[in-house]
Amino acid sequence: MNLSFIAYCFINIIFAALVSPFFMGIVKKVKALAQGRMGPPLMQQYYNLLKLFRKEALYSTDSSWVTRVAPYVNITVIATAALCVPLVFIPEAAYGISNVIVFLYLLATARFFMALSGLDAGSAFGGMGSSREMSISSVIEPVTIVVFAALAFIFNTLNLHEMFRESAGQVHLFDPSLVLISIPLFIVLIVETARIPVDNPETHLELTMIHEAMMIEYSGRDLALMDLSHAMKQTLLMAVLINIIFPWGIATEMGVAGIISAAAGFLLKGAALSAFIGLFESSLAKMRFFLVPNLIMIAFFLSALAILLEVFR
Amino acid sequence: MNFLFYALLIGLAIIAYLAFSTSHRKMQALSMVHALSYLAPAAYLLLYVDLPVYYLGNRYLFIDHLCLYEVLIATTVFFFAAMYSWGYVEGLVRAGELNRRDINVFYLMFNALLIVTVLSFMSNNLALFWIFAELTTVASALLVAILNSKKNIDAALEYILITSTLMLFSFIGLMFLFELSKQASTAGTLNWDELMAIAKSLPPTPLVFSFIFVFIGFASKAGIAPFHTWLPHAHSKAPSAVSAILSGVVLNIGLYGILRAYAIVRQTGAEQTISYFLIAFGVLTVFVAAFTMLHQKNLKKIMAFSSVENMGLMLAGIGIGTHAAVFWVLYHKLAHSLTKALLFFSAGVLHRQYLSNRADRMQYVFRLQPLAALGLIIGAAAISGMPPFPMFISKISILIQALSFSVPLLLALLLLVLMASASLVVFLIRLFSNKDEGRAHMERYDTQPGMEAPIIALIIILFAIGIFFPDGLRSMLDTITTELGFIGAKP
Amino acid sequence: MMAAGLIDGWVEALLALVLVTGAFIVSRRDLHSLVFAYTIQSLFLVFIALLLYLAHPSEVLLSIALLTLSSKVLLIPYTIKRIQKQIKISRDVEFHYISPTGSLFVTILLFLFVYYSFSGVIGGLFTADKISYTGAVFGVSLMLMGMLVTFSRKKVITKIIGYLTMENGVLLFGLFLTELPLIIEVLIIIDLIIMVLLVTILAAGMDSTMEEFHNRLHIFRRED
Amino acid sequence: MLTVLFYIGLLLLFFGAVAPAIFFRGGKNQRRLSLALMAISASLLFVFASDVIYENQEVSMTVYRILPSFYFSFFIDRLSAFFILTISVVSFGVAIYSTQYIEYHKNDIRNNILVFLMGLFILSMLLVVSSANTFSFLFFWETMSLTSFLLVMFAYENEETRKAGIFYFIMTQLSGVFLFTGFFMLYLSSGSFDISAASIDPAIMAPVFLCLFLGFSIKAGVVPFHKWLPYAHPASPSNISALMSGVMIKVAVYGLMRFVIFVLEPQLWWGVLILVAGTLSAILGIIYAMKEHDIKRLLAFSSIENIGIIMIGFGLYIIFSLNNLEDLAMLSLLGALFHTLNHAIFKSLLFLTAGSVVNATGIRNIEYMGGLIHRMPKTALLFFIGAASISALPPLNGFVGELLIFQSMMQSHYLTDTLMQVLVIICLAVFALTSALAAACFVKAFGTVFLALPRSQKVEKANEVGMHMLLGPSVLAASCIFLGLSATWLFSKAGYYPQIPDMGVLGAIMAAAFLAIFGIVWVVSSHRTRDVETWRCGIRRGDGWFEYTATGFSQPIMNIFRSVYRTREDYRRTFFDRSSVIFRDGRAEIHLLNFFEVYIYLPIAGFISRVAMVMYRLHNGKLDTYLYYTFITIIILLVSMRWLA
Repeated sequence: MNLSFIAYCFINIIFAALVSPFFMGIVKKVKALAQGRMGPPLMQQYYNLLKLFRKEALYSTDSSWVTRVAPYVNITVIATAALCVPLVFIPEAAYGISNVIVFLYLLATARFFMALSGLDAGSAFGGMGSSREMSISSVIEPVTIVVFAALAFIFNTLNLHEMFRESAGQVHLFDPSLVLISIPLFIVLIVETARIPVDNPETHLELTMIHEAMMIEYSGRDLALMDLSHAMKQTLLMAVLINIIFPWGIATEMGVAGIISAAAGFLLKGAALSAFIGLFESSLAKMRFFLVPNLIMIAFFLSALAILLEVFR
Repeated sequence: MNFLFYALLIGLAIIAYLAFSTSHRKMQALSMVHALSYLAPAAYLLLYVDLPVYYLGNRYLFIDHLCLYEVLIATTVFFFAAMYSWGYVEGLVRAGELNRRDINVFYLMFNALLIVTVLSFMSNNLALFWIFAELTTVASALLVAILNSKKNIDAALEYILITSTLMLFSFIGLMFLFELSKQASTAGTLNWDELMAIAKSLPPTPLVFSFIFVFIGFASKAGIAPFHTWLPHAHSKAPSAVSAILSGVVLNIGLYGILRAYAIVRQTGAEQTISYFLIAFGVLTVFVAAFTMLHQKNLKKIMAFSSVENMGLMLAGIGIGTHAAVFWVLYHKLAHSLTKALLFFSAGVLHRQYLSNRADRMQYVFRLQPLAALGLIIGAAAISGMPPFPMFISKISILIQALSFSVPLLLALLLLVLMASASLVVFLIRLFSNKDEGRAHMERYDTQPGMEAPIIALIIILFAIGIFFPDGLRSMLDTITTELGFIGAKP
Repeated sequence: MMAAGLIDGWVEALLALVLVTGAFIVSRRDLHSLVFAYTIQSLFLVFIALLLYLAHPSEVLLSIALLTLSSKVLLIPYTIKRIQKQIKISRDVEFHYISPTGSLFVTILLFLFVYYSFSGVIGGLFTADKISYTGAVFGVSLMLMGMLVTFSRKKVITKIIGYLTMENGVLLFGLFLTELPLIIEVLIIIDLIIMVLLVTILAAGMDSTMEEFHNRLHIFRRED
Repeated sequence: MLTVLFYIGLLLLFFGAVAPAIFFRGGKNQRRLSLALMAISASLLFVFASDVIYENQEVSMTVYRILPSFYFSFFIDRLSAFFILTISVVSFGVAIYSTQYIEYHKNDIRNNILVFLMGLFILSMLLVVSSANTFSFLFFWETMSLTSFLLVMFAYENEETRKAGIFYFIMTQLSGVFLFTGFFMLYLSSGSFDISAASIDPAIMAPVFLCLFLGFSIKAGVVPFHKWLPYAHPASPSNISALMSGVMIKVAVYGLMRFVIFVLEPQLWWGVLILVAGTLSAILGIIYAMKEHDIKRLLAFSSIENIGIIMIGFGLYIIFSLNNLEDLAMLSLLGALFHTLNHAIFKSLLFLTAGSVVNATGIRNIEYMGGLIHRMPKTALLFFIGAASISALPPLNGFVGELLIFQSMMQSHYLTDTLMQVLVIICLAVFALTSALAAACFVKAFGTVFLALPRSQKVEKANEVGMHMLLGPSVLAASCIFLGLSATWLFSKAGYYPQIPDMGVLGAIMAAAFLAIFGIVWVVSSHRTRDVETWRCGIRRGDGWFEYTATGFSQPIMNIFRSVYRTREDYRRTFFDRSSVIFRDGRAEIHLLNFFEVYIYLPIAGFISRVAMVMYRLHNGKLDTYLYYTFITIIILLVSMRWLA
């Protein structure tokens, strides 16, 4: 392992961990503003996490090691997944870890553990959450894969780093395929991060909820880890979208200046996208659960279209 | 040199003695000796004497390789059946199914059947063969009828009337053949060897006519559909020792006749027609048997139909008529006889236990009669052509020859054979998984060593010949096939 | 030595009579008359054999005539009558698959079938000897008529008469077609007699009690 | 030297198998000895196989000639050795597991028979993959079918075993029919039984391929020939299910690979056929698994899915190699093979642990399970590893196999034919769906079996199984982890350098991240914990039925895919009056239909049964009828005589 790779590991993971709550905060703030409220301060997410870390953890007597291990595994795999998606600079070599499939399956691993932890305590809510999460993730999976396959077709590589590098090197504002892809990619982002219209992240005891239901038994540091990993996941998916559609500014080699400017750039782009997500959420109503596949079909259709475009080009 | 011939005299002496004997054990032992008295000289002849050997003035009797092979198979089955009778027949008597007074009729007919069977194989003359074949019907029908049940008489009557009615057509055919042979050699002949010699000069068209008539009768002896109808009834009603003989020996007589007759036709221009004809009947037979087996409820009947199926397969093999096909048909015959003997012996044990052949009457078979259950399972596996049993290799080879004939034939045979073995398996599964709490404490029927020994011996033999194929056997089968004039690549 | 033409005429007449008896057997219900018809039929066969002997003297024909006379005209009808008395059946009323009038019609059809198939296949062999050809056709037709009886009647004893008719058909066929070696002929006839006797015994078993049947089986056995 | 190892392995296995048949009254210790012999032989064969693979050797031998043309000869190249390796790993685990598992039955003789048949079963599988000619292939193939059939019938008393046995027998025999046909065509074309590409008539290539494809697909359980798997697996003892699902269906895969790659000359449509069949199996298999509540049937359906994945890889191999894309072809074949090994290992692991659960609780329906993680913690952990592996979670082995196949599919833009590209993309989407559903399915399986509260008395009383029953699966679980982490290294040792992530590095990073995060959290956060009750909306200590059951869990997916699950609705209504106006009583039922069974298998079976009934009735036992048949036949023969002659 070379030094630059190790540095990349640290920088990327820590940066992702640091900015994620911020983006969450922006989404919340924008939604609150859209609803005519003040909303929480932008830094509220950080305070929440700190508070949770200090609190005691409660465990159900019916639960097992799955509940106890899941938060750590979750954050671990999301952190590992963060290596696939460079936020600020793209390292030279990455031992092939930046493979899109590794990225997707790391996210799947997090989901797997989360779903199990939902079932572990024997609460009806948790089970419901797990069940719905796994169902939704199953149907979104083909879309995700096809979206990334389209990317692979366009960039002629399976390596996210190389995709980003190539995308950063080009000046293409309106590559039709990319525009087409950005829509399903955005839908994937919405679905994967459990947002309206698929899920409602605000509620805790509605029958409609998915993601929050799974975490209903968590508290204290475990909840903090879960929340953090969720936020990081959102950041990573956003980063994919950003780096493909608006790649300008990302550093393609290691250097302090480049990194700092890239970080600032990413922060800005991320904030903008978060704001957009917040507006998007505010403008839609929660869908009925069994209508979600329709939404996903739209995404699939668009991504398939993108592929066909590439194939017949 | 003339050992086998003298053995026939011994046989006659034994029969004469049996007519006046009273000791059951002695009769049974003598029957075994009788079978051995053919088996041993046959083996000797095989090893040390140049064949064929002719007997009697007009060469009416002879021994060639095919005859010897058939005699060996037949006497082996007879030997085991005689051994099996020790205990089995006594059991029949105890259960009141057989009158004690009829025991020596049983053994008399048993030995008479043995001697006429051997004589039928030894007949060099087609007419003589026909006569002895008829006599085997008489003797075996009596063996079927001997039990104290009207159904047995019914079965025996069915057996006699169907076969002998159809055998009359054979007789027409062979008279016609005799007349035809006069055109080739002035005196006219029905001797196998002479017919083979003049076969090429026989006119094909009338020969077809003659062959079809001859075929009808022999087919009924061999259980070829639609002339097989006597067979399931007779097999299922007969005492199991006799069923084994019916299936393992008597059917072979018919097939032997067809094979000999076809060997003659094969030399002439009628060969193509008859080949198609035999294959058609073979496939029809397998079809009828395979489909009838599915809904059978009677253990011995399903085995009888399995015999029909195998006869059909062999007939198709003969019809294909390449060297390899006939070679493997002959081997299949050996394997089939032994396997069927095993199956019927096992079924006999179960019949003693449950006093019925119906599958739904048999419960807890594994607990009550483990050896018979084992025999049934191994027998069924063997008859379905599973390795390492001998029928695996013969089935494969016959089917390869079927493919060399045509693809549809292969597929038809394969699917029908599959159907048959599936039916058998379905049946056995039902049989073994029967449960009836009311009969949970049924008393075990105590099998005699005489009934167990043949089952064990046959299991061992089946395993052995499935894996070991002695050179002697191969060269013998090769010789037979060549003698019969079937040409082609040797296996 | 009679003239060959005259003999042929007689033989043809007898053949026709044989077929008439065959038709009679096919359609009658009364057992006594069935046996009678059979006896007459066998007698006609004896006459035919003797006539043929006159035309072509050979010991085989003569011995066939003698054997037929002793077995089929005398022994077998006698046995059947005895059995018949024993089992007290005098009529076989039921017909299967075919009615008495229908069977007469089928008889004609059978004759045509046989004629048709023989003329195509083996007609060429008999160009010189027309009477043999007719005899062969009549023989096979008679056989098939006998077979008609075996499956259309219910009682075993009637079936036996059908079988015997078939045998007569074979005999007829043999008389006209070929001459087998004497020993074979003799053996075959003995064989057939054994067969018929056995069937008759078994048939009686079907209709009498088991006890009687087993007693009858012991004709092979010394008395004790 | 190498050959000797092979021979010794086989001999040990043979003795281990045959001893219980000869000394059939022997007790527990004798069986243990037999199983130990099997385990030793498995390890010897493992060494042998890995040597062949890594040294890239070829071993060939002729062992015994029944007849000059019928002989047993063996040829072991890397492909064979790979399957020998697979078999030996699985049978090692199973042998250890069995020492304890089979003793649940107290009947000595029966257990001896089980050991005997199991040994023969393993032996025949080994010899099938080593066979150098079609005769020995068929010989051992049929032995394999026979022994496995008898093993399926082991619990012959049960009603469902009956059905399973019949189904299994017919399907294996049907597979045999096609194999026989294919092999015979090869034989007639080349004149010998040898498995080689020499002198095969190009005209018979396609029919031979079709025959072999059908034959092997039936045995492998490819949709629509898959129906025997969900019957046979639950019916047989779990160690046997592990062998059947883990290895036996792979032997069919071996057969297909051997003949398509080494003997025939593939054409593009073969690849397409295999790819499409594989995709269909994968998706339908997992969709059916989702609705299944019988743990072993669920695993059986999942096997269908995985066979589908292997077929996808193999189909891609053919397509790519015919397009001269050597790298991609290698990648997909490697994926197919590696997935074969992986599936063998984790599926047998799952079957073994499922067997432990079934034995400990006495039930197979997961609706009634739950909470076993507290009662059988070790088994739970082992099952968890299996489930994680089969759900393709990195860095376990299941992930690597799917990764390889995904990669090759996502690079299908190298194909020149656009239609082919579109096909591959469609398959890719379906494959992705499959893979996600598999994860959902195993979340359901693990969650409802092990997590939360028990839902029946029997489960509450369950106890952890004995040491051997943990040891056997542990070996397999360890292999899952090892194969996952060392995959890249193993490939490079064998001489393959696919462009995949370095799994070792990935594993190391994950481990490091885990430790680091754990450490940070340990330092930063509070350590206080408190045990509380699960919140159930105020109801205290509800019973297990409060939680999400298997039915509940799969309901959303069932709803989404309701067009795939055919349902039949039955309404039965009674009325007070004749004109059906005044309603009295009613009953509505919704049945899930087994699509293939209802629309394909049953109609065929029904037709055959009807024909058979007609044939049966024709044999009515009446002499007159029989004579009538013969009469008619003779008349027909007479009339057709002119035509015949």
